[in-house]
Amino acid sequence: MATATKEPRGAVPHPDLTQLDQVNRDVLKTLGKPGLVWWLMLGLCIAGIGMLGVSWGIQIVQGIGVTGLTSPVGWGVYITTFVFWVGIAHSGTLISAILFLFRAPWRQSIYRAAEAMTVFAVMTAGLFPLIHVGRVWHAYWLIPYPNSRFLWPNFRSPLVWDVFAVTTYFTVSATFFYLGTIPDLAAARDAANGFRKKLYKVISLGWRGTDREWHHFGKAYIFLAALATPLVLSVHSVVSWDFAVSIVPGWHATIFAPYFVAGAIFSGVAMVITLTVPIRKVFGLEAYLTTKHYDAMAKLCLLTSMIVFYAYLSEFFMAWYSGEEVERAAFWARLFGHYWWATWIMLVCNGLVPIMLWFKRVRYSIPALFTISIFVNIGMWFERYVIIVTSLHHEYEPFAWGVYRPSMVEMGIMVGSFAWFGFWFLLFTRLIPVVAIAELKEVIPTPMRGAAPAHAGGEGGEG
Amino acid sequence: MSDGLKRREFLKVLGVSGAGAGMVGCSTESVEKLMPYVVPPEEITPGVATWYASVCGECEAGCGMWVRTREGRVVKVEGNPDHPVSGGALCSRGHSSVQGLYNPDRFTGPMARQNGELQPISWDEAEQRLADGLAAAGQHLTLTGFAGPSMMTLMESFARATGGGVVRFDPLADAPLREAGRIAFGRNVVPWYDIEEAEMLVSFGADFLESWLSPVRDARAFSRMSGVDERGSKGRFVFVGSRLSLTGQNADEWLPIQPGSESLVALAMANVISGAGAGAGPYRDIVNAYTPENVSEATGIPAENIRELAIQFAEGPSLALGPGVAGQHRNATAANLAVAVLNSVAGNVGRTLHYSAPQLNAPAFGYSGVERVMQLIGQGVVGAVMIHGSNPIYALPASSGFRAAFESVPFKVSFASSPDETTALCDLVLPDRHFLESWGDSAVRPGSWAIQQPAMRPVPHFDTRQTGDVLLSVDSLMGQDLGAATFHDHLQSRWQTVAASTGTADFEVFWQEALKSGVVELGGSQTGVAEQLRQPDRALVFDPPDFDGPGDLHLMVYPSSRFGHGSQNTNRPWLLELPDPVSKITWHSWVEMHPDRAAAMGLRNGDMVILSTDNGSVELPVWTYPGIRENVVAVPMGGGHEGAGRFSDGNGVNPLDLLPAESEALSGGLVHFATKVTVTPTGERRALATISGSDVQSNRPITPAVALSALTAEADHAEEEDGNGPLQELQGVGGFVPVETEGRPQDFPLEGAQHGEYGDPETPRWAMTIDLDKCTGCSACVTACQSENNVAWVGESQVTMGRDMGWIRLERYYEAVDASHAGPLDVRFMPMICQHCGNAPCEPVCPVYATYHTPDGINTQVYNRCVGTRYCLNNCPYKVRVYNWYTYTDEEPVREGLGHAPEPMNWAFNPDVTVRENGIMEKCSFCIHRIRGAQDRAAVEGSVIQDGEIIPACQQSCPAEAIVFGNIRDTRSRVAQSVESARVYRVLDELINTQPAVSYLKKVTFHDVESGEH
Amino acid sequence: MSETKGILASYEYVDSAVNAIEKLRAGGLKKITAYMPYPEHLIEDALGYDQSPVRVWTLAGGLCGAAGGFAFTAFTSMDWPLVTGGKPILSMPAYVVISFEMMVLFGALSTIIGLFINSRLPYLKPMVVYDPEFSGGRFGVYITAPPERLDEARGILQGQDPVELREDSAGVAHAS
Amino acid sequence: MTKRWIGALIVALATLGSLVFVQTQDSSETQEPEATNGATTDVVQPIAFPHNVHAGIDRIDCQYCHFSAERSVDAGIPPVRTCIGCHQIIGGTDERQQAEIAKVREYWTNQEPIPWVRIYKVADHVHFPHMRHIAAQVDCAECHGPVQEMGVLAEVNQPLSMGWCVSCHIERDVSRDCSVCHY
Repeated sequence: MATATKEPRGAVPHPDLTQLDQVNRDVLKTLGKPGLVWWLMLGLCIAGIGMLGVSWGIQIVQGIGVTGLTSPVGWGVYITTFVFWVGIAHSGTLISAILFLFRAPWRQSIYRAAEAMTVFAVMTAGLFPLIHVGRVWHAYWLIPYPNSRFLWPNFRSPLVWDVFAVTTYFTVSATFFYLGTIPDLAAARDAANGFRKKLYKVISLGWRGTDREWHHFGKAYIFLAALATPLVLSVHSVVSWDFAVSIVPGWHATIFAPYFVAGAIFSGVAMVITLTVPIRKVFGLEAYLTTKHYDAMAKLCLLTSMIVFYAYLSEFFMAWYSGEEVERAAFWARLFGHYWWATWIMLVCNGLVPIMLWFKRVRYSIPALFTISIFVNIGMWFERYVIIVTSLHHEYEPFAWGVYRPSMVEMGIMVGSFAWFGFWFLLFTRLIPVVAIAELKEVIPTPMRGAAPAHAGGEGGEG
Repeated sequence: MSDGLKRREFLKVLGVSGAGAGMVGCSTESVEKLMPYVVPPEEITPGVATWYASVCGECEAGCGMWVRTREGRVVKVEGNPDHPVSGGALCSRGHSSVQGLYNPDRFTGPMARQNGELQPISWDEAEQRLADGLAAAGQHLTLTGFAGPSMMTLMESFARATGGGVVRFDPLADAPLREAGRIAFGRNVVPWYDIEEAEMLVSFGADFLESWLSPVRDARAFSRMSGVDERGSKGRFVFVGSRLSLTGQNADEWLPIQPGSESLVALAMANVISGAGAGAGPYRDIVNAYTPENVSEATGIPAENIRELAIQFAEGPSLALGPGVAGQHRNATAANLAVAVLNSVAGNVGRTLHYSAPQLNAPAFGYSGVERVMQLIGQGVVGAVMIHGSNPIYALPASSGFRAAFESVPFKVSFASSPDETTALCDLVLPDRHFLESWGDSAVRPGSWAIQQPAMRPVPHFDTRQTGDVLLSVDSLMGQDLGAATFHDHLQSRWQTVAASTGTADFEVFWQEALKSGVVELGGSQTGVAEQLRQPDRALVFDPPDFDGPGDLHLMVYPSSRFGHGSQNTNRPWLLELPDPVSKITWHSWVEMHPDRAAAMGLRNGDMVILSTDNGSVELPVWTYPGIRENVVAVPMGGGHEGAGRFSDGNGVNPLDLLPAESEALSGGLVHFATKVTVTPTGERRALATISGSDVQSNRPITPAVALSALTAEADHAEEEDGNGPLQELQGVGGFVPVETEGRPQDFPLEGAQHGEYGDPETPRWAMTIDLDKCTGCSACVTACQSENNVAWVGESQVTMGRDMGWIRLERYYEAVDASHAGPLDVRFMPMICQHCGNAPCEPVCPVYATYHTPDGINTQVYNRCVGTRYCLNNCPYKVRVYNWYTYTDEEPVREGLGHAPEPMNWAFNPDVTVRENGIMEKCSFCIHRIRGAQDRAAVEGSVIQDGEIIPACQQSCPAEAIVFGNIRDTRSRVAQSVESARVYRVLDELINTQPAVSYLKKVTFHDVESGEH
Repeated sequence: MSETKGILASYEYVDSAVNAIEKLRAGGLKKITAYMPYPEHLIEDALGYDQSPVRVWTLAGGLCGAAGGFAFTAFTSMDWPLVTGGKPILSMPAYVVISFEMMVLFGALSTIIGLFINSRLPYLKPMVVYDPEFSGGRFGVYITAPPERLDEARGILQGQDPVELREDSAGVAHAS
Repeated sequence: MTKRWIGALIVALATLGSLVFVQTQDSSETQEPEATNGATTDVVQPIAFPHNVHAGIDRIDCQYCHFSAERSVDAGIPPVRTCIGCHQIIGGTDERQQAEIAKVREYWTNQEPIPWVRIYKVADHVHFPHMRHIAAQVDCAECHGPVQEMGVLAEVNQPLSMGWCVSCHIERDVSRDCSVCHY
């Protein structure tokens, strides 16, 4: 970007890229005619969305009772999946904004896909608060607007915080995403013809890449990044407060905000790996998504995994150390109670499996990383399931203890949400350059005819 | 809510009650019709409730009730405070009578069997057929359950006039008790028990709190006797029996005796008290023979326990209650006699029980009567049988062969108002009116009479006639004359004599007074007569009877506390879904087994087993229960109906099929406890439809108790127990400003909340205290609340999932789970309702203010604002919020087997309370509609609401008088005074600083409570 | 201004573009527009930019958002005071969350607006003085000058041997 | 470019539409669908009862017919006996009136209730105690409009929406606690 300094040549992450316009050629070819595989997957996703629609329809017509939810477990798969998707969203912003501010060298080629993932993940997460309420036709009451009842929402409720946090997060990350794509859309426009040319012409807002455009673009981008960084932390903190501000043993913990943020990045990075590995293969972008990148992401995974696992342990420790009967019972039930299996899946997938990432060979083996990332995704979904369900089923009032079994409808909607996400992501891979063309050019050698001008010497030893 | 007509259904009833039937169903029309009266009844004002005094017809106890009607439509029944039996309270069965009245499965009119099917016919034709049938039959018999005195006399005189006989039959007859009374004192009656007067109570298996004699009155008397008073004295209650019924769970001590050995314990006690029989008069030798040492082996009770018990028993005014029907075995009469002897030697006769003032309403006639009927049928002399107020096909053991005998009768008539197993065999059905629609009377004891009057015009869906009227018109059709045109005349003519006995000149005045108050006390039943024991005139065997049948497990078939003998009135969702007070299981039947025994057989809760005796076999799930002897299994009556209605059919099994059809030799009562049974696991499992998540408190101060000895000590350091001082820091401005309050209920609103309407110190704070030392766990409050607040029933599948909707969850914890041997047994009852916390965790998490705190301190729920996020449910530590997972209140169920309110059941909706729909959270509202109603009245009349003027439904119906409600800001109010008790505590308050408005008074135990708290 | 004309030169190398720009500016020809496939500092520096005013937009938007968010929550709870959970009507800590989110939201949106205004986006006029290669690998320098100085400018541009040089009259570019 | 404008248009319409939806939701939310939306004006009553004659010309007090308004939550619909009390004597001036009054007498002779069509109905979850409003000296007309001028009764000047109730409560500084009306 405008202020991003060049990397010293030694650390160039794309050794086999020399030509600027080669980047355009390589990347823009991904926008070509989709193959059969793509169409099949799209069809699959549309089918999944259909399932989601039907399940939701049944639930609305008959009642929320078609779920397995019951007293005392008032929240289940829906909220679990909601938190899961919000978590997924986070790594996108992390990679695009935070790594940008920290000038991480390996960011450029993956952040576009990660950001797209963010936007679509939030779109998916946004469905679930609507799905899980009993009277969705009144859900708009959570939005503060002047109405004929003189009533406002209750801003003390974390659910209203959620509304604000998630909508803000969506707006900002979508804006951020779009802003970053504008120059590349212009590039696509210049390469394309026919309908696509018209389309890109419109959505690239007539970008020409003049000095003035670049100048302000750079500033705007860096400020958006600066805003998005605290936002991403706040959003998952707010989500964690849905639980932490309650008095449910197993929810009411001060560690939740950082713990959730770390978990979010953990799952998000894993999801980035899961998504980019196929893209890399299908579009032949090995030159762009190099093993160096995956190594870096794996390290990030490892770090966050350790944070998360530490959070697990400290939760159990505090439960024991507090000496508080109810708290202890809740966590004992978590480990050895009715839902022991979920807990152990969580511990294994999020705590033990990532230990393999200590080994360089694993970090540099794409298939291994892919497999591990799948494990992490599963583990993180179960983490939320464990937090929500096991805590609720074993609360203060022993006589009111009960268990919850998800119903087919819930499962259908949960699976459907993945289809909904996949649908958008597939469209993305065909409409928008999956690698940031302009930004990538910053990290490949600048074309120089002679020696650099004297006053530009500070710009790293080019030439 | 979706349907505005549910709550305001009455608009059509206006038309109905104003101008007869016809306007039903306009609720389905798009344009709503207003139906004014033609001629308005003086006493009815639209929107204002009208009350009628009447008598409950659910069981023989005959509780006086007040019937609440709105616009000529019964919406609720409550106890009549002036009545000697109910004393203002009512049991669940009584409350559910409303669902009997509006039961959609009632006969829509008279029916006659044509080519195998019951076809509707006209009343004239029906009565003509009956007349002809009886004329043709020659001799006919009337088999009747209990009925009011006037109805009995009418039936008898009708039988006399038309050449027939009347046989009374009740599956739960107390024949052995009466016979024992005759042998002992020459009085063939059920004595009047003054439990209140006793300080030491011993029940030999008599379930007087649930199914025996008069549960509501006895529960009140018991709670007064056993509840600790301000002087710190408390009556002691010991239960002697093989299984702990609900009554037994209320005992301070349990002697789990060998099946059938009550007489031995009773005689051994008598032996100790009477000095080896010296004081036992004619029973000297018998009593002498049974020393505690002799019997301890046969009873399984150590001698010293019996001795100790006997000494306590001899001390003050005490009372022993004879074996109930549950333990009615082959030597039942002897057992009752033994208890009578015990009472006699302890000097209780004439002090705490009175043969001179017997209970007229106790069920009397046992199985022997039925045996005679079958005999006569067998001889072919009976041409017609009329069934009234009973369901013998269900209520008699299959082995009795009554079905075959009954089928062989040429002309079978039933007066049942709704179909059951017996009407399925009848040739003619003349549906009687529900007791809320009909005239009648009851005599509780000599000199105390009550009138049963119709509280509404007959429900227009059902073309019924009161059997009394039918008999009279049939009688005249047969050319006879019983001196009355209608049953109402007959009733009045009988009451003329009653009036005369009081010496009132103007009968009209007397009659009106009687109707208003609902009860007439003539006095004249003299008590305090100490009868002397007489020489027994019959051979008696006091030893435990032999139990025939295979296996080594004694089968106990006991009356359900929800259904009684359960042959009638089971088709009621409120009762079916009411958790059984002991097992907390709804809808289906179960077999109770001791955990050790079950473990030995590898059985767990919910494992299906087959019980089989020589007489039959049934399949049902196991429920392990520490309150039962290892060699006994127990099954409740009332399940397994066929053709008794859409709700009750197919729920559970009818255990009577396992019993031998045998009457006790001396008295002729049916034996319920006579056979052994084999238990065969089927390998199947089923999820129990229970509301119990756990039977133990897991070291949480949910229901702490205090030992009687420690009670006074506790009073001293009561102050420091109000221990959430440090927690105060946690509230205020989301956690910043400490609030100067001890967090007592009366401290609401909190300092931080002094805004707008909340600042006014004049606003009341509504609060409640529940005395757990009095609560007997009878669950009457649950049904009362359900009836008052339009609480939906949800169906078996939903309860199994944990979605029951009761606003009161009557929790039952075992403190000393090892109750299988003698010693302190501690069952704790906890009516858990919304605690209306000052710091309600549910409130701040609601995104739309659907739940919040009213200025008068109620944690209220605004149904129509609720979006249904269920966050409040998650965050409620007491889990008292219930959620409408489906719409359970439509006329059609959303799904098969879900709760719904078919016509005319939806007439029972309380117009003052919103009917909820799918996706809405609800919970106890402190009966806020009653509060607002009182405030409206007060505002209009310019009066001030007095303490006790507002009574929520639960308090109103509590037989144990355990609940007190009122404005705790008013220091003179009962509730404000009750929280001054040393026993007061608030659930989980010290743990999470919720500061509830509901306070509980700790249960008081005789044994020490370990670790002080629980 | 029909007589004003412009010349568009496109280069393959950054330093040629930079040199051209510096020479032009040195010659007092300052009406320069540079085109680049990615933000190249050498060129930006050559053009001598100072701080972008966009940041002011961000600040203003953020402050408005924060203040507005807090005011709104406070107003709504005073508008119909309802006590929940024994908490006061004005539960400040809760409202901080809302005002924070509003700060971010409005800050971001106003940043975008600031960007569009400052960089004249969206650009709706027909793109004549443009070459598709600029989004690929080439750098462009477009100079507009009064006719009498055009030759001088052309000379400077030619001096860095451009890939292509285009005359432009009244906004209509044609190769020369 | 035109595409962009179309897009903008669509977005604008969408927001507008959702707003309209929300607003309609609000107003319909607090009342019986069939009882409002102006449909009440063209309701045909079984008897063309002219409120303007009874309440206007004859100056009969509202509570003479709506007898329970001052002591009950319901205002009460006059029983046929109340009608006949006067109309035994009063037969009407022109034959149109006579025809209608004849109907009243017919209902009386058949002892049937008159199936009036409901005009005012607050939703099921709203409790409106007439008595308190009478006691607070709220004039009937404040809610029901100038009934004494209405030949055919029509719902006037408000859709019984919550805001309408609340604004009056605020005006008179009486409690607007939710649980005053909703329970």
